[in-house]
Amino acid sequence: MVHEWALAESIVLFLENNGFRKVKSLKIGLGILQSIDKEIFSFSLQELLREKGLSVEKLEIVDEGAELACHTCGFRWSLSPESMDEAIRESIHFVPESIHAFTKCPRCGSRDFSITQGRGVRIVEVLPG
Amino acid sequence: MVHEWALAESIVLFLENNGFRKVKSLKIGLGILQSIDKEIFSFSLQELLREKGLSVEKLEIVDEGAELACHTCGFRWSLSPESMDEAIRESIHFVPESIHAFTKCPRCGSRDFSITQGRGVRIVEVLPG
Amino acid sequence: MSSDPRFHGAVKRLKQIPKVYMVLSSKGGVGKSIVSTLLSYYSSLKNTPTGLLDLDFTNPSTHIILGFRPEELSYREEKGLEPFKIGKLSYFSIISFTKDNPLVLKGEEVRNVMREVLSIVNWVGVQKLFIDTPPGLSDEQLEAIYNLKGLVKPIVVSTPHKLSIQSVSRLVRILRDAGVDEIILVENMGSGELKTFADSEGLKYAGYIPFVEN
Amino acid sequence: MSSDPRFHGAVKRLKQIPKVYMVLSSKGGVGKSIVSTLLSYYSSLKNTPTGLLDLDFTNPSTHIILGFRPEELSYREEKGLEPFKIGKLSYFSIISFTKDNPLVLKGEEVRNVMREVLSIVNWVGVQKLFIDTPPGLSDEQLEAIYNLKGLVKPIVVSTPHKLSIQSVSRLVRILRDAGVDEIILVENMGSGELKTFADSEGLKYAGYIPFVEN
Ligand SMILES: Nc1ncnc2c1ncn2[C@@H]1O[C@H](COP(=O)(O)OP(=O)(O)O)[C@@H](O)[C@H]1O
Ligand SMILES: Nc1ncnc2c1ncn2[C@@H]1O[C@H](COP(=O)(O)OP(=O)(O)O)[C@@H](O)[C@H]1O
Ligand SMILES: [Mg+2]
Ligand SMILES: [Mg+2]
Ligand SMILES: [Mg+2]
Ligand SMILES: [Mg+2]
Ligand code: NI
Ligand code: NI
Ligand SMILES: [Zn+2]
Ligand SMILES: [Zn+2]
Repeated sequence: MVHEWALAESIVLFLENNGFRKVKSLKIGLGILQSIDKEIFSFSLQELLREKGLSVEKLEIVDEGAELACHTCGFRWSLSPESMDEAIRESIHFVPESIHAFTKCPRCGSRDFSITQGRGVRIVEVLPG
Repeated sequence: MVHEWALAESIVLFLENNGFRKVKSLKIGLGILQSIDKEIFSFSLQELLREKGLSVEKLEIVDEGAELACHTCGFRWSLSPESMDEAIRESIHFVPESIHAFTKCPRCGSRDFSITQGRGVRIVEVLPG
Repeated sequence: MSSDPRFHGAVKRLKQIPKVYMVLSSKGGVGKSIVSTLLSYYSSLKNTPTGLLDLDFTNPSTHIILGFRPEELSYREEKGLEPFKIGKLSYFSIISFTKDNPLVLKGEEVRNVMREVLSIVNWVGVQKLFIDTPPGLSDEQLEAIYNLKGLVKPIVVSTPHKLSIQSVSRLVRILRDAGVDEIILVENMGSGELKTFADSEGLKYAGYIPFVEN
Repeated sequence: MSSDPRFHGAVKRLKQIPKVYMVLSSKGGVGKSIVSTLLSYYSSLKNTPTGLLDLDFTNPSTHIILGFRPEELSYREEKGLEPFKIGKLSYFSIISFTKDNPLVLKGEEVRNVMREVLSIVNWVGVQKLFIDTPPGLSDEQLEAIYNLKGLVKPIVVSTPHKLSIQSVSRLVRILRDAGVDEIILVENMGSGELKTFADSEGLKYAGYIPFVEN
């Protein structure tokens, strides 16, 4: 699942384009819905930071639980990728919104729901050095 | 501009459908974008409450300033209906989103902006009696 | 939902109309606007007080089909907005507010406009209301399918083309999942080919409109 | 915008492609999918490494026009996702993930999918990329017009029909307001009628495709 490289690259481009050359601490959240390979992601990130000559003193990569919320009945539920079919898991790995093709609200059956948390990769915090 | 009656009716239906028969305090915000006639609105509301046999001990109707925010450049600005053409004002009076047909971001020209505040009528607070 | 007062207003107004049809198709260009305009106009000619509501805010076109310029439409305020009268047809489109200016609306805003319009327009006396909608399967359709469920009957429009049928199949699955039993199918620019499709999907086949040269 | 890392990834990838065309029309059914598929396929036959990206998530149809079932499409992961190859055409559509399941996305979600896809698909070596889009003037189009401005050139598709021309006029005004100078117009299902319209609006008229009986 080496598209993790591309996910890491976006983070590094974000730092570069925003003028962060020395970063004191960088905290990245990985939404568990996307089943990111943390090792590959972290390796890619460090490679890319080195290539670009950016330094990050403290790097933290944390998992974020997935939460869905129904707009029709208000129900909230969580999902773990382990419970899903391999093919579905892979689809969601690439595009988390694919979940809409495979799940409905467990209470009312509505497809009008949102991923409120744990969608994918995000920068939780970045502190300049 | 007696469509204010319909706006008040929605408020009363909301109270009725949610089982509020005696209300201790009701606070309603009127987004200034919509140029609601506060007197007519308040009159309609009181008429409708009486008709339905609902009582509201303390009724407060407050103006809310209009604020727009551009999604392209981040600029925020406010708008007052007085500065607008009569016809445009009337359009916005009926459907506040009509503003999108007449305004662009004053900084970057983008039509990708939102009304972040002061859109129309909303219930700010309702406390059961 | 129920925390939005306008929703309660919209439900009340829709409930007062015996039959409300929403013309849907996730695919564009299949004839939703033509079908909703013709059905409503025809119904009004048969002396049934009928309404036509255009909810395709970015591409309002029913007024063009009816032959009106935006400036010609007007409404009377009377405990809400009274629709414009075209013979016996009651008509509402926000084109009369936005004129021919481009209207770019994000999903959330589209829901706002829908609720605002449904809660203020006063279809007094109307027995049948037809609602035209934009293509897609986004906020407008979600609002209609989930929040107005039970209040509106879907009329799905499709051409006999493969792309259109596939798009309609997906829409039908969503409607079924939402618990909608009765779905009407109108075949446009065809010659009856979709009858078997309708039967196999359990849709009520209303008939076809042939391709008309102009 | 710039606080979304994927946006930076998307910009980098689009910048690496010499020519990126986005096929737009706020009206559905005018032939966006046909035009984007034909243009990209034809370009690939002329030995230009070409890409086709389907961003019409609710009605993906380019795979049907190309003659593929969703299961037949696959991608290789290599510092991103490498597109599917059809001869010399590089192709990507999320239909390979969602299969024929209905996909209902709210506006904000559509933007998320667009950014995710644009930041992970690796169009290595592609010289021309054509992007198919859904009808409307909502989140997808806003994202393309305002956030990808300068990176993509719009190709607007219209039929000679009045409803289509009016819809295109509104879209052109929005593009102009956004500072887009070069707009290409493709006339579909016509016979050259739109040349004068193109000239009067300052659009680059690319030619017309006649109505083809099947
Ligand atoms: N039965 C028909 N015969 C010929 N042309 C038609 C027919 N139905 C629709 N059209 C044309 O097809 C185009 C799309 O129709 P429209 O009602 O605007 O579709 P939609 O509202 O689904 O986008 C219009 O140009 C319309 O005039
Ligand atoms: N030049 C043409 N001649 C005949 N039919 C066409 C032509 N272009 C498109 N069509 C048909 O019109 C319909 C709409 O085309 P499509 O490319 O799906 O439009 P869009 O992507 O804009 O919704 C399809 O059924 C397509 O086969
Ligand atoms: Mg239409
Ligand atoms: Mg859409
Ligand atoms: Mg298409
Ligand atoms: Mg839309
Ligand atoms: Ni991967
Ligand atoms: Ni009024
Ligand atoms: Zn639910
Ligand atoms: Zn701006």
